[in-house]
Formats: sequence, structure tokens, C-alpha cells
Amino acid sequence: MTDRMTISRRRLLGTAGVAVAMSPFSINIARAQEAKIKIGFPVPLTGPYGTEAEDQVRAAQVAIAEFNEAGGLNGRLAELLVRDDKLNPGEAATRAIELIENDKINFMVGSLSAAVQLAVNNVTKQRKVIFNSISQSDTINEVADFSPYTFHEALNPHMTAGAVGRYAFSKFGKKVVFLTADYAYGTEMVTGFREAGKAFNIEVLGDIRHPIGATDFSTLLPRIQAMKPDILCISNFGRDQQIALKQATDFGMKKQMKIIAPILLYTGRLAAGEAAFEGVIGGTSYYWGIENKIASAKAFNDRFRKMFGGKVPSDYGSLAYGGVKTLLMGAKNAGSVDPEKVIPAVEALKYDYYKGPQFYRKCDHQSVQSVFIIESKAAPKDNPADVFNIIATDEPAEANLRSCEALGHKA
Amino acid sequence: MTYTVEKAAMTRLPKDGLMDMAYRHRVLLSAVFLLVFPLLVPFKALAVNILIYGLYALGFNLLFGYLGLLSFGHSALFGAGSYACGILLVHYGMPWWAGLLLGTVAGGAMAGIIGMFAIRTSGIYFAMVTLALSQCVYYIFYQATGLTGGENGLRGVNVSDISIFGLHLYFVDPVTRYYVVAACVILALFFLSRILASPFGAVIEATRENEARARASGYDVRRVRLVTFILSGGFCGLAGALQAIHLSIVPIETMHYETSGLVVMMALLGGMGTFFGPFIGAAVFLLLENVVSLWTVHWQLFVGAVFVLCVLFFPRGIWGSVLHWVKK
Amino acid sequence: MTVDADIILRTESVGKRFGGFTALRDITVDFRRGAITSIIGPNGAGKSTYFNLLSGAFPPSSGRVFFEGSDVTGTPQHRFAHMGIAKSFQITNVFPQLTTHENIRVAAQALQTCFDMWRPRAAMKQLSEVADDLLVLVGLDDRRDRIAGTLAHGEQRALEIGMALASRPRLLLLDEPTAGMSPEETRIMMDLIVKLASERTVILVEHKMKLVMGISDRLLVLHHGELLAEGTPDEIRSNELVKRVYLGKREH
Amino acid sequence: MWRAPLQGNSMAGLSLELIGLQLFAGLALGSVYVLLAIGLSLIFGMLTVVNFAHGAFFMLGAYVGLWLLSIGVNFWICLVAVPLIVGGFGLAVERVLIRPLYGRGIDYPLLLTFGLSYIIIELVRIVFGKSGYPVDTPALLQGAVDIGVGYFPLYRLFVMAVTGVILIGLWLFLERTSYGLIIRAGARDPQIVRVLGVNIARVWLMVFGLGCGIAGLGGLLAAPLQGVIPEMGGPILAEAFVVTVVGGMGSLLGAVLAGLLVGVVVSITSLFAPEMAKVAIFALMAVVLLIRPQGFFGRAGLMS
Repeated sequence: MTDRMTISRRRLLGTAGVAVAMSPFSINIARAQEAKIKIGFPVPLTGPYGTEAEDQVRAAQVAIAEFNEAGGLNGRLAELLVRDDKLNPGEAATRAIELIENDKINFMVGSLSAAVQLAVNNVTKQRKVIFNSISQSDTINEVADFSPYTFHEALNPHMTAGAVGRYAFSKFGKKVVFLTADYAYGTEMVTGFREAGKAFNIEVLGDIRHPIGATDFSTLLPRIQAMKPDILCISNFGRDQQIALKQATDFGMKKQMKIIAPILLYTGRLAAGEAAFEGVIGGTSYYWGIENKIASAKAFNDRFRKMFGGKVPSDYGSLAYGGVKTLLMGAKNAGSVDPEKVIPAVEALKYDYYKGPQFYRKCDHQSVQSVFIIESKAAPKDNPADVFNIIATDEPAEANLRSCEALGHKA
Repeated sequence: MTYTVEKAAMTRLPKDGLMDMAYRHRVLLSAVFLLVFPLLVPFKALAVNILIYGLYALGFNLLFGYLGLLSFGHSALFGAGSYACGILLVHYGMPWWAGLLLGTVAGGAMAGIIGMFAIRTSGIYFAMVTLALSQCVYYIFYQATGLTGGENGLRGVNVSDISIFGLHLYFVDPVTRYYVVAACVILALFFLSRILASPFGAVIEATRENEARARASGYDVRRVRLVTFILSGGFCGLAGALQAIHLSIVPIETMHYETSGLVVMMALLGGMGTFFGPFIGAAVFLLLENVVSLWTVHWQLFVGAVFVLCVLFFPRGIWGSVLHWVKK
Repeated sequence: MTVDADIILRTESVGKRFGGFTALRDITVDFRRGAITSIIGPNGAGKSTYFNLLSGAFPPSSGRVFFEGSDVTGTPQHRFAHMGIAKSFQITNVFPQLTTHENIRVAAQALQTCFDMWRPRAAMKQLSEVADDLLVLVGLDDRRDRIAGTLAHGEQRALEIGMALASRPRLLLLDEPTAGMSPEETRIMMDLIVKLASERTVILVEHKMKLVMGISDRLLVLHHGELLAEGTPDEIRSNELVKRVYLGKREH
Repeated sequence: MWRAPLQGNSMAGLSLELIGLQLFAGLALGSVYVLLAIGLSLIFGMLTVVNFAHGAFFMLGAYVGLWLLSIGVNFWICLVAVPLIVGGFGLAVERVLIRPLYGRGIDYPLLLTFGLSYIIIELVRIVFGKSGYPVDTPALLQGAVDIGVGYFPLYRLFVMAVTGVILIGLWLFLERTSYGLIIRAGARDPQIVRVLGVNIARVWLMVFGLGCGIAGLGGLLAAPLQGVIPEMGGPILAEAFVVTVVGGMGSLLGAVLAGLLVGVVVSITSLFAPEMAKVAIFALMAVVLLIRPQGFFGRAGLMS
């Protein structure tokens, strides 16, 4: 008994250490109890997506705080055990094993890259621990990687690209060139766009793959200009996206064609500046500006602002809120943390926690949800966080997902 | 360059009973130590990682510490073992032991392929050629998504039940996993110990000490290098294969050049050209990283500082310094 | 050509060019078995280049080298030890971190095994004995367990010759064996060379002509990369050409 | 399992103009490599130090520029100030960290700078944060101009021009000054310089500072192209290494020619199999090393 206490205290201090290092949030150590519901939370705190990861932690803290204030699970409170996955699947797997074997966590939520989520998922499903993934991937829906313990709160590329494609192809023309980062995220996006484009008879003039982590697109852009497309669809992530958009702007391409992207990252836009993103159209799972129309978003934003000095949550951050919240509400509804009871309870949820109505599809536990189509503004007027216009909403519909059969699940 | 503090210490002190005995029974000693080692580490998965990276550093050390060739391409050897094991288990349904065995072979084979090209060069050029070739290997594995899973990594290298001579073990259990890996590592230590004490071990030392003299004495230095590189690849391949079944995934990062840099760091920290140095380096590095990264997100500052201080003030590394001190 | 048992080594119009520079031109020499042959010449005469061709450090640009009647031109250097040719270097060349005994033991091992990774080397007793015998021969038996790098210069040269002998060569090539030695060390080395020559052929390159006159059976004189003269010490002494280009100048 | 590198329709629109433009883009890209590689090569040739922190100095240049711009310093002044500041930092690094390692073998400085790059990157993260910042192209240099085969961003032409100026300046420095004479002699044979009785320590210090300063300038120039982020030095360092090795370590002419060659190889690969652009760089290096292990203009056996 004493042994376990020391270990858990050491761990707690560790958790607190991470939290303090990333102030302003802190964990309530005083109230720490043996019977807390523990949620492991591996995110890439170090490295290029550190800012994004910090926002994920913040949003997850909001969900924890709300759950605990509402009395927890019959008085049993929840806590978040944050770990740095370093954006490395090997490290993430090690951390996931540690969280399960050592900290005896009840649930796992987290990840910011497809590779990391698949690694964590592999660990959790082998050990029968529920994992809610909060970053994009089509692969995790497929039968080979899916397990009953796998949930996917984030959008997947098929949904995102489909929504953006349906909007863009109907408005800007049929001649399309794809510029895509050469890895699963990018290729899955292109597949999604092409799939959506069938209905519009789009003509693909070029499908150019660039290596991930490219810092210069100048050798690709003249060729794209020569192809004279109506739409240039840039499917890459993070810094790749920022540099591609910046350099496309420098080459004067925005005057020649419409640039679209499956996802416009809120933090990415802030890092790259307004000039690079101006006029680019893309999708997002969440943008704080939807609060004018959606009450749950308003409530979530207000709570977030209150806890973190007026900041607004980012897109990937808000996914962490949803991911943690659904599992905790599932546990609450099930009256237990036993995975076999929590799974059906989460499956049964019809929730509207932060972005309008959502539910998990039975066969692949993919969250069916809306996709917001946004356009990057020229220059924010008075609020520096006011960077996007919402120009359309792709309402939640199972029809926008790949069918269960296509994913290899039995119908 | 010379790192043979350990051996020199031994030849200097042949009569020193305790040291001599410790030296002769070093494999047995390490086996005893590894038995209790998990109790000293915060969690088992970390202990397993230390064993795996220690083994990886051991393989690297054979080439760098004992032969004197600095490779910046060892990630390709580690990765080859990892992917071979993973692919055989996932796509061909082979048993775990076959994965480990063929992972070892794959590490050696990859070393053979890279070595055939790289062995013609030496010094900094050898480091650069191995770096370039390992990057090529990285991109090949990256592109071969059908087999390797590409950037998503290879998932599903799941080993749950294993049986050894009628003994049934549940591999997912952390304690079992640790001791299975530890057994493999002790086996590898035994092999390394035999190699170092063998006639070929003497050739390796001689080649490092003085290449021209070794050649004049009648040794085919290029082949000595190639064979040592292949042996090094075998150890690294086994380490990679163990990692695959430990994590049950093979991330593409395994092949990345940062994985090569990591092993240089560990070997340097522990003490190059010493028997236990690589394990001590791996243990200290991973424990520090674990502790510091719980304490601050800026753990890389710490890693960099340890590295710089080590180069400046402890070029012999931790274990090398200890042995040097004992020798005095 | 006919195989003459008396000829151990033969170079047939060998030459060596480095880029545009011709270091050695058209040298044909027969080296007699059992003799001490010294290669002499002023600085830059091509002595070292010729020595390196004989010892296989690099192949000639033209011509051929025959050892005991077989063509060894272009044979990799590590094969030479196995054929029965051993050499010592101009600059001291031992395994500095190994003991004196281990230095010779490793050298002796080359004839037996290289890639044996399983047997403990301690089990190969006869190699250790060979090393001990050679230590006695070169006068280092009292330095057996010293780290080679800590030996005196003359001792290291002796050790190197011991290592060369470990491959039981029929032909021993020595590149300026007394370079940098004190007069006392030089004397000991010369005695050793004469002793060694009783059982094997010795070819040595030497800068100091006076030194080798007394011990050599034959001399080769190189000048500007060409063979100037060849013969017994007496013949060389009386050779007008040699006198003009070599003896005429002040010896240093 | 292999994806076809070419999509069926991707050859459309291949014209002479495009190939010309592509070659030009390659040269423009290469000129950034050159800025990094000449420093690496200079430092290696003189000090036999493989500077793994060179990418960090590149990144540092971008951040120093960012900081100067943010406090209102004009971009044109930055062009002078940034290399001076980063070069000054380089001097300190050589003096304090690298000098104690001379004579200890070539691996030690390499390993030290490897660790140093971690420290520099993390310090920048602490000071400037983990996410990147945009850097606007200077107003005078915005837009694209017609270069005969098509339009090309003015700023990239400017980067080429600056690289040209640096190369000419460096050439004059090496050819016309006594320091330059020493450096050239030293790059050919470090022994000679020592024999000449020159205070080699001062020359080495200066060469290291000079190399780092040029890397810093490269970072500043790259900032408007790609923004700044603490990790930006990593990929370019790998590419600069390839350039240095292909050109021959220690050879300035080699660094320049190889830099442009690598740029062109990348741009031509981009035309036919863009996803292979990175592989092509390393494959080029492997091939060159196999055919000519010392690189185009390197001294054979330098490092054995």
C-alpha cells in the first residue's frame, strides 16, 4: 500500500511538473485521491507542434474541471496524466505502455499525428484500454487497426476533404491540381477530394507529391502555374502548409487560381501570418467563431476563456475537450469505468458538447459531426484571434463517411 | 583514437584477483545485475527500452569503440532488424523467435549491403557515406507503404503468448516482457564477450590501433571492417527486432538519422570501447530524459548540455572514467 | 622467364608515376636469396617508392614484380605476409595500446586465423610461445607486458622487426631500420640484422651509406628515380658514376 | 507496393520555358545551399571540424533578424547586423567550446557541435516560443519579375544576388588579403601554416566566426521564404552536408558548384518525381562518394 502511494505521488508530481512548466494551468494536488479516474494524455509537448499540444492540454483540463465540478462519477473525480509523446510513435507507445502498466490509467485520450495515434491505439487495444484519438486519420477507422476500444473524436481526411471538395468544386471550377505531402495524411486527403470530385466531374491536371518536411516549393510551383488549373488543392500539414501557402503567394498564384486546403489550422494561420493564408479556403473541425450560432460552442469558449486568461481554444485543442468529455460522460452514464460497460454507453451518446450535434458510428466509432468551411481573412480588425470567416457548414451525416463495408467492417 | 581503457586496465593488472575475476565473469555479473535492474527503474517499459537501446549501443560500440569507425547510419541497421521482425510477424505470421532471429540476420545483411559501399572510405567520409546510405534506406522503407506502413508505421507486431521449451509465458505482462528481453540481451553479451576474447577480437583491436601495421601483418583490413560492421549490424538488428515486439509497432522514425545520432550519444556518454559502457550510457540517457521530461518540456536543453559537458570533460564517458580511475 | 631458385625477388622494368611526376623509371633487378641487399641513394632518389613497390604498398605504373618466380604485381598488400614477405616501416609502426607480447602475438596470428570469433585466444598457446621466442630474439623479453606505446624508440623498432618476423618470412624488407636511433641503438640494430640474415633474405633501404657498406652483400644505388649502379660494396665504392653523384657529395 | 512515381497526366505542360524556369529555380535554391556549405567547408578545411551546429547558426540568424525587425530595425541594416551578431556568437563558441578539443581527434568537435545544436534550438524555443513566426518579404522586393522564361519572385533573385556578392567578397578576401592567403594555404595543408609561424589560433577563430556569420545571413535570407521556426536548421543542414561532401570537404569552389548542382538536381527531380526530391539528394551523394570518395575537389585521404 505504501509502495503504491509513493509511486502515485511521484507520478503526480511529475504530472504537476509538466503542468507547471506549461503554466498557467495547475493540477489540484490537494484533492488527489486514490480512486481518481485517470486519463492518460500523450501529446507532442516538445517540437514544432508544442503550441498546439499545449492547447490540447488546456481544453482537456476544461473537460476534467467540468466533470469534477459536476460531482464526478458518484463523487469519484477525474485527473489528467499528461505525457510528452515527442511526436514520435515509438516514444508514444512507450509512454502509453507506462501509463497503462504503471499509472493504471482508465482511459487514454490524445495524439496529434496519424502515426502516433496508430501507435497508441495498437498499445491500448492489445491491453483493452479505451482510447479516444483526437487527430486525423482514415486508417484508424479501417478494420485492421480498429478495435472496440478505439474511438475517433477527430474528423478523418475523407470527411474533411469531402466537405471542402464539395464546396470548392461547385464554386471555383473543375480543373484541379493537387499538391500533396507524400504520407498517409496527404494521400488520404487526396483520395477524399477525388472521391468528392467524381460527382462534379473534376479534371485532375496534376497530382504532385512533395516530401514531408519540405522547406522549398519553388521547384514545384512554376510547373503548377504552367498547368493553369482553376483550383490548387494543397494537402499538407503544419509548417509544410505554411511554407507552401507563403511561397505560392510569393509566386503570385492566388491571382491565377483558387487555393484550397483540407484543413486550415488556427495556430498555423497565426504562425504564418495573414498574407500567406489570405483568401485560402479550407475545412476545420472547430473554429471559436461558430459561437455566434452554436450555443454549446459559446459555453465551451467562455469556460476556456475564463480558465486561461481570455484565450480561445484552437481546432485541435477543442478535439481534446470533446475526446475527454465523451469518455467521462460515457463512464458517468455507465456508472462505472469498466471498459465493457463504458463502450456501449459512449456508443449510445448523442452529444452536443462544443460544436453542434455529434455521435459515434457503431461500426468504426468515428464521430459523425459537422465540418466547417472557412476562409482566411485579409486582416483581423480588432481581435487578433478573428482570423477566419465561416462560409459554410457541412452538416453531420453518415453518408459523408466511408461505408462500414468499405472499411472492412461487417455491416 | 583509443578507448581501450578497459583492456589496458586488465593487461596492467593481471594479478589483481577481484578485477580479473570480475572481468572474466562479466557476462555472469551482468546477468545477476539485470535480474534486479527493474527494481531500480521507474517503470518496466523504460527498463526494457534501456536494455534495447543498450544492446543497440553495444552493436554501435563494436564498430566505433573497438574498431574505431564512426558510423552515422546505424539507424538503418537497427531499423532493418525492427522492420524484418515486424514484417515477418505481421505479413507472414511467423513466430516471435523467428522474427528475432531473422531480425538479427537482417541487421547483419543491411550492414553487409551498406558496408560494401561504405567500407572503401574511412574517417569522416565513412560517417558521411553511412549517413547518406541510411537516408536512402529510410526513404525506401518510407515509400514501401505496402510492407512497412510508410509514415504511419507498421502496426500489429503483437506478441502475446510465447512458449519456450514448454514454458508458457504471457508476453504482454510487463515483468515477463522484461525478462524475455533481458535473456536475449544476456545472450548477446555472451556472444560479444566471446568475440572480443577471440582471435578476431584481437584483429579488431589491432586494426583500430594501426591499420597499416595490421595490413602489413597480413590482415585484410577491408574485410575485417566489413565483417565487424556486419557483426555490429547483427547486434543492432536484434535490438531492433526486440523493440518491434516490445512496442508492438515499428515507427518509421526507427530508421531516421536521429536514431543514429541517439546511439552515438549513448555510446559516448557511457564510454566508447568499454564492455558495459553502452548499457550505462543508454540507462543514464533514458533515465535522465525520463526524469527531466517530466519536470520540464525543455528537456532537450538538458540533453544537449550533458552531451557538451561529456565531450569537454569526460571524453572517456561514465564507465570509461570509472575504469580509468580504478586503473590509477 | 626461367625460374631461378637463387633469385627470390625480381623487378622487371618497373616504374612509378604520381600524376605527372615520374618517381621511378624502368628498374630491372634480381635479388639473390640469402643475401643482404641494401638500396641506397640520396634524398629523393626514389628509394622509398621502390621499397613500397617491393612490399606491395602500391602497384607499379609499369613493369612487373616476381616473387620466387611468380608474378605478384598488384597483389593486395595483406597477401604479402602470407606469401612470405614481411616489412618494417620507416616510421615506427606498432599497436601502441597493446602489450609488447600481444603485438607480436597478433602479428603471428595472421598466418593462422583472422575471422575465428568463437575460440578464446588464450587457447591458442603456440602463438603465445612464438611471440615469447621472438621477444627473446629481438631482445625484448624483459619488456613482455609493457604497453608498446611506452617503449623507447629503439625498442619499438626492435618490436616492429619482431612483428615482421612473426609471419616467418623468407624475405624481410626493412625501411631505414636505424632512422632516428642513437649510435648505441644503431649498433644493436645492425647486429640484429646480421643475425636475422643468417636465416632469411634481407632487403633494406638505407640513407646512411657508410652504415650498410660493411654488412651488405650487394648494393643498389638509385638516383633521380633510375638505377645508377648495382654490385658488391667494393664494386660500388669504385664506381665512377656513384662517386660523382653520391660519394662526391658530403654525406649527412 | 511501390507507388508509380508518375501520374499519367503529370507530364502535361512540359515546355522549354518551364524547363528553363525550373533550372533557374534550382539555381536559386542552390544559392541558399551555397551560403551554408561554404561556411561548413571553410571550417572543415581549416579546422577539420565538422560543424553539426551549422544549422542552428542558420536558424539563429533568422531569429536574430526576426528580433531586429520586431524592434524596428530596417531589413537592409539587418543584412549587415545579423551576420555580425551570429558571427560574434560563433567566435565565442570556437573560443570557449571548440578550442579545447583541437588535437583530440576529429570526432570530438563533431559530437560537441551536435550537442550544441540541441542547446541552441532549445534556448531559442525558451526565448521565442515553440511555434514559428511569419517574416514578410521586404516591401521593395515583393512581387515577381519576368526573367525571359517566365515570372520569378523578385526576392529569390535578390537572394541569388546576395549570394553572388558574398562569394565575390569572399573571393576578394581570400585572394587579396594576407589573412586570405593564410586561409587558402591552411585549407590546402594545415601543416604549412603552422610551419610558417602564423598565429593559427587566431585564424581558426576567425574562420569559424566567418562561417557562422555567413550561415546566419543565410538564415536571415531564408526567413521571408519559409518563416522562422526553431527546427528550421535541421533539413538545410542535412542538405548542406551533402553539398559539402559532394563538392569535397574543405573546397570552396566545390561547395559552390555542388550547391548549385544539388539545387538543380532537386528542381529537375521535382519535375519528374517530386516525392523523390529528398532521396535524390542523398542518392547523388552516395553515387559521388562511391565514384570519387573525396568529392569533386576534395583532397584524397584527407580524413583517413
